[in-house]
Formats: sequence, structure tokens, C-alpha cells
Amino acid sequence: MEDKVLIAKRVAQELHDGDLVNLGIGLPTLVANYLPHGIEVYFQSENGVIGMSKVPGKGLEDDYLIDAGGIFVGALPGACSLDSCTSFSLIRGGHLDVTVLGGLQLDEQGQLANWMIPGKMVPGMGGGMDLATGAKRVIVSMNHSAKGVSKIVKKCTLPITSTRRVDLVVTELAVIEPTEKGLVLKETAPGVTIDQILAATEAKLIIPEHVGEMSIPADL
Amino acid sequence: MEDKVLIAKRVAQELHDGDLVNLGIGLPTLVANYLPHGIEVYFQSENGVIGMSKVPGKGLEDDYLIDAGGIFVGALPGACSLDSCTSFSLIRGGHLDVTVLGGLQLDEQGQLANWMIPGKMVPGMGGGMDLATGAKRVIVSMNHSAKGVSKIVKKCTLPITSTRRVDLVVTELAVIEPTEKGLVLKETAPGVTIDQILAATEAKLIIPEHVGEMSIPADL
Amino acid sequence: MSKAIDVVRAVEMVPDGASILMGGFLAVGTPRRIIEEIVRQGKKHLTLITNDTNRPGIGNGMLIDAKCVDRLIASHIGTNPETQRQMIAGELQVELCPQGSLCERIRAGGIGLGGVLTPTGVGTVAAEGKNVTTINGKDYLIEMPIKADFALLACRRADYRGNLDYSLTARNFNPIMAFAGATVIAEPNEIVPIGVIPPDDVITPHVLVDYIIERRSANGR
Amino acid sequence: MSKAIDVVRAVEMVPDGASILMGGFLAVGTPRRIIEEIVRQGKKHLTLITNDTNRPGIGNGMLIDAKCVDRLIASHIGTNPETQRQMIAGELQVELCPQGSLCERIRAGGIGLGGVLTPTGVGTVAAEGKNVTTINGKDYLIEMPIKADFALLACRRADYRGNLDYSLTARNFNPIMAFAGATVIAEPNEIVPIGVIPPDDVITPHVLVDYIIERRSANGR
Repeated sequence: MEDKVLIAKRVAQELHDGDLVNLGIGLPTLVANYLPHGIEVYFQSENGVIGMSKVPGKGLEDDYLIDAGGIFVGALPGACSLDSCTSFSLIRGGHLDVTVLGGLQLDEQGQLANWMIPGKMVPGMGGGMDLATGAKRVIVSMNHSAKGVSKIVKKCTLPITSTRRVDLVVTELAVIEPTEKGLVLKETAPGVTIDQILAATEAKLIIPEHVGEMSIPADL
Repeated sequence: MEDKVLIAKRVAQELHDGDLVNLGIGLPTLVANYLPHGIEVYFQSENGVIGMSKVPGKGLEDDYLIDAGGIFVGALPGACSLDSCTSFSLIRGGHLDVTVLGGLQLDEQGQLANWMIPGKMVPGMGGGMDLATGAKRVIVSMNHSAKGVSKIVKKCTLPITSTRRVDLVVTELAVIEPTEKGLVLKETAPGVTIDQILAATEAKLIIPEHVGEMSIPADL
Repeated sequence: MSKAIDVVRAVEMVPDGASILMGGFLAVGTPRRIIEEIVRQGKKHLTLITNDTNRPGIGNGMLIDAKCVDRLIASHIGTNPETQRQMIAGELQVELCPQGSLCERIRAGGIGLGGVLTPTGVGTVAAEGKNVTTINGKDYLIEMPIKADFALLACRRADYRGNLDYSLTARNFNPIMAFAGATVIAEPNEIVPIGVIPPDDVITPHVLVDYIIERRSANGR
Repeated sequence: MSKAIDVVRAVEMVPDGASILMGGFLAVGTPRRIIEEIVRQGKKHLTLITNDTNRPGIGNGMLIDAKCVDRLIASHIGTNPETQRQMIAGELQVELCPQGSLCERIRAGGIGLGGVLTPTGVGTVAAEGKNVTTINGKDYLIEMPIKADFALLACRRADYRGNLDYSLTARNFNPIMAFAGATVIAEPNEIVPIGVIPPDDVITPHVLVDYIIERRSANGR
């Protein structure tokens, strides 16, 4: 299984029936493809819609319906339109059940850096700071390393997105839960050993007595 | 002419075509009956409608359309519904052209007291403080005196509604403009002398060289 | 899972001592069946946050009559002599708040702001006990956010999923309060299939609504 | 008096150096005819407050290409390399603001609040140079209100009087900005008779709208 597919499938297991969910641009977007059977979740795009779907067929695009990445999307029955202020009121007021964000770095305090590389990439934070600060549950989905360098670090060297501790991190190697005491290794990816994870991780990981293996339903 | 009719007719002369107007409960409500010919103004009721009118006939009341005094009203074509937050956003953001408020006292600083008499009447300020503070133009319409006691006073003894200086005061005796220098007598009511006004007023009035007489179009 | 709930069971969820945001302006846009059921179940010691208490015997005035409420935050109580009587007698604690500030405080509570910086009330008795801050030479009161255990709303229509719309002045505080209640219960005049309220006409998105009060028999059916 | 105005005359009202709030998210809900006319008239030294600058050649990206803008307040410029180039070259002053805070700042400007107390951005570079206040043990940034000389909006329909509605994600910043521009100009896709937009479906009330851009020929008529 491709790394990003594994990550998306594992993150999807975190969603529950009825959840309002916002998926960041890039890797997080894939999560929508692997929803567990029998649950209904509502996807928000922060530019103003709840109930986003794929465009059901070529030529059916609506000029006035895009996602936050600027891609044409569709909407399901029961969708609703929101102005930007109301959309962010949901995000900032704790009404968004889950946001899945990409990451550049995640540190031992559970703080995320995902929006800028000084002197190199200054795109602006868009809605990222609001999502990372306001969502009920923040899940980071990202590759464990970039060009051989661990993205799970002792302390973020890149500008952080929020001081808020994220709730879960899913990489192609591991599921990690940031806690008050530090980063706890919760699950290993199929075929990956704890030692391999430790070797690939700059941050200190707390290894509990039982570390499970990522479980992905076979039919997904 | 009845005092309150005179006051309402004179206040109505202050409205301009296209104005968004909020009329307080009681005497101010009468203003809607005497609009100058050829102008269209839009009446807001702060409980959530722009374009309020009278109910056009008995039996046509809508259970869900009342004014801020709880009276059934109608609406004109082009009306719009507002939630309370949006309605007060118009008021507080300076988008309301004119509010006409009743008064208990008005003092030399142009400050209005109109919402409570300690130990006697504590109804709550409702939207009064927002209107008196936020409207572009605040016009006070009230009787000059109550039980022989001037309501135009040196300094309000009742709790004020706002520190903001109101823009105009219309009574059955006079039109008075509060300014930085004090209360300026602008007009006398028909048949009323300046001396009569001075005798009926506790506050110091500035009498300019020319004081006009209230002019009400004959056909109103 | 259906959000429909019987009004009796809905009100059974509200414990004595709960804080309640209640929509409505002079009983228009007020959840009447919920109010009647709160009275019937004899709830006590409630904190009620609402614009006004209407008149005795009508709308949320019934909650005052039945002494369900220990603490009231409102902008206006002038239409209800019983509210004033209980306040003066010390039976009911009343906090009066300018109506626009009340809106903004509830909004702030519902969307996670730390407070509201408002010019309304500065220099008046409404400022007593509150902090004032000066920004660019102008004074603003810092008004505190309001949240509650429940938001009890009235609406025109709810679709099966809980999207809501409203009629004219019955909208009032309801959409704002939908953000600020930990549990949100809406009492619709009509329940309609998904799609009957088009996306652009939804005022309160379904994700804010936890329960919809079940239909009451109409049309003899 | 009709609010209809030709796009050329509308843009002639905008002086060089003006501040402009412009609706739109990645060119959806952006007033395209107004933008093209600003470029054609060669406006200079504008302050532009908008969510993003889209891509070169499209939407408000055209204003960046044509160097109409000296100062930009936005939440995201990652889609427009020309904006980034001008920023790095010192030709364009850019203030980046979290999108939700940008919404609230514009709202605060439009409705007379002194600022916004927001948790978003606390402890990040977005907090640099800003005051922090602590309320009930939690830190909040004090973000300043935003107003502008003009709000240039796009909408689905305007009725003769200026009531506006919007389509799906083309709504975005437009309704908020309608409160915060000293002069508000809306570019509708359609102009419709009064009453076509029912009271409960009006999103932007006509009293906020000063001008409506006149129809462009359609249907060959």
C-alpha cells in the first residue's frame, strides 16, 4: 500500500458518524476516499460549505462551488452555504469535530508547524491557525520524514501554527498521541518495528507496555 | 394641533429619501404617519426587519412579524429579515441613518436619560443604549416638561442612556440642537415665544441671532 | 440517527440548575411547547438568558410565573411586572444587558472569542463592575462571553438532518444562540425532507443542532 | 433614485491610494468586471484587503500583475508567485492575517467594535507586535478592526433596491465586507425586481449597498 494511502485509511478510522470534518489541502484530502462503512460525516470547506462532495460527473461543475484549494467540488443533499465569518465561527467556536492537517514539523509538546519556511515559503496561514487552534480534535497526517530528516522533532524550528497541542499524529510508520507528558507511540504501521520508528524519530517517544499495530479494515 | 402630533410632524421633516430609520416605542412611533411627500424611508425594527409597515388590514396579521413593542406589523416589498445580531450590527456600526428616541431628561451636554427611574421603573435598556450610541443621527422627541418640571436639564439626574451627544431635540415648544458649546435654540413652535421657552427650560439655552419658527408643510 | 425527540424526553434532559439560552422576542420565535413542558415538569433554579420575559402567562413569562428561574440575563423586563416583582423581592437575580451587547456576548461565547469590545454602555450604569479599555483614543467596555448548558430554539422549518430556517422577526436570537448552547434543541413549526431548504437558504446549519422536537399532530392526522 | 451605475463610472469613483475590501476566495465571488476596469483605468497605490490574490492573470491577481496595489492584507498568497515576488522585492507591503481573524476584524470594523479578542495566533508569529490580554486564565490576541473606503462585492442577484443574495461558496467574505466599506458597490450576475428575493432569503440588506453595477448584455439583447 502506498504510504499516503495507508495514512489516509488510518486517519479515516478516527472519524465518527455525524462528525463535521475539515480536511486540509494535500494529503489530508485523501481521507475522504476511505471512510469507514456505515458512517456519515459532513465535510466542511472553510470557504463556505458544509456537505461537500466530489463533482459527480464531468461537465457538472458549478462556477460558484469550490473547495479551499480552489478545486471544483459538488454538494450532497442537505448541504448548507456559509459566509466566511460563519464558517470560521464553526471552526473557532469548537463546533468542528475533526480537522486533519498536513505538517512540516511536530514537536514533543505536540505543537505543529505547517505553514511557513522562513526565507523560502511564505504562503500565508490561510485558515490553518484557526483550524489548529479551534477544532475539537486536530489530527496531523504527514510523512514521518522529509529527505531523510525526521519531521517529529524535539522542538519545532519552523514557526508554529498554534500553541495548542494536537490530538493525534498519523504517519506511514506510526500513530503517535501527544500528551501532557510527551509523545506516546500508540501504533506501529504493518511490518514496522518500534526500533525502526525510534531510529526515524528525532523527538523522544514514550513507549507504553502495549503498542498495537495499525488496523485497517480489509475491505477499505 | 395636538402636542405629540406637532412633534411627530416636525421630526418627520428630518428624514431624507433612502434613510434607514428606527423609531422608539411611544411618541416616536407617530413619526411614521407624517412622512414628507415624495420620500421613501425604510423603517427598521430592531427585533429583525427592515421595511416594516402597518398591517394592511384586519385579519392579515402574521404571527411571526411584530415590532419591538410587540405590536403586529406588516412589511413592504423589498423588506428583509435580520437576526438580532445583524440587526444590531446595523445599529452599532453606524449604518442606521436616524433613530428617534423618547426622553426622560436631556442635559446641557446633550446626554439623554430615557430608560430608568431608580427605585420606580427598571424595565431594562432593551436596544436603547445601542441606538443612542450607534446611530448616525439621534433625534429625541419628547414633551418639554413633565408635571410642570423641565425635562431639559442642566445635568441629568436620572441614569443616562449614552455618553454620546444627541443630534437634535424636538419638543412641543422648541427645536434644540446640542452642540459642543451647549444647547442651541433653533426653532420655536408656532405661537410660542423665546421667553416662554426659557421659562420652561432648566438648562441654559444658547439663543442665536436668528431663531426660526417650526415649519410644517400645510398638507401633512 | 434521527434527531427527533419527544418534547417530554427533551425537557427531561434539562436538570434543575441548568443554564438555558432561549430564543424569542416578546414570545415571537420562542419554543412554546418546550416552555410549557419545563413548567409541567417543575424545573427549578434555572439560569435563563433571553431577550425579555414577555408578559405573565405568555411565552417565557410562564417560566417566571412558575418560579423555574433563579437568575435571569435579559435586555428588557418592562413588559413583565411579575419579573420586576420577583427581582425587587430578591427572589430572582436579574442582570440587565444592552440588547446589542447581549447578542455579541452570546455570539462571542459561541465562537470562542475572549470578550466583546463595545462602545455601548460606556459611562452608564451598564458599565458598573466592568473593565474599560481605550483603543485609538476611544473607550470600549469589555463585555464577557455567554455560553449555556442548553440552547432552546424555535424555528420555522427543520429538515430531517436539523438544518433550520426562520420566519421574519421570529428569527431574532435563535441563530446566534445555536452556537452557544452545549446541547441545542430546536422546536420547529414544520419538519421537512432534506433538500426542501436549499443550501443558500439554510440559516442554522444542522451541525449545530442536537435535537428536533417531534411533530405535534396537525391536519387531524 | 436608482443605484445602477456603469462599471466605468463606478471605478472612476475610486481614487488612487484608496483602500478596498474585495470579496472572493480564489476568484470565486470576486467582482470581475470591476477588477478589469480598475486595471484598465490604471489605478495606483491601492490598499487591498482580500482573502487571497488567486493566480496571476485571474481575479484579483490581475490587480497585482498591473501593480495597482501598494499594500495587501490577506490570509494567503501561496497561489500567486507574482504577489510573493513583489513582496520579497519590496514593491508590495503584505500583512498576513489568519483567515478567521481577518473575517472578525472586518466584521468588527463594520459594526463598531473596538477590536477582536481571539485565541487564534497567540504564541505564533501572527502575534508579533500585537497586544495580548488574559481573560479567565486564557490568552487572547487583540486584533484591530478593519474598515476601508470601498467594499467591492460580487453577488448572485441584486434586486432594484440593492438587496443581495449569493451562490454557494461565492458568498464568502462579501456579506461581511458590505458592513465595512464607506462606499459599497456590488456586481451582480442578475438584477431582479423587488420581491424576487424574499425577505427571509436576503443575505445583504439593501441599506448597506450604495451602487449596483449595471447589467451586461446577455441573451443577445
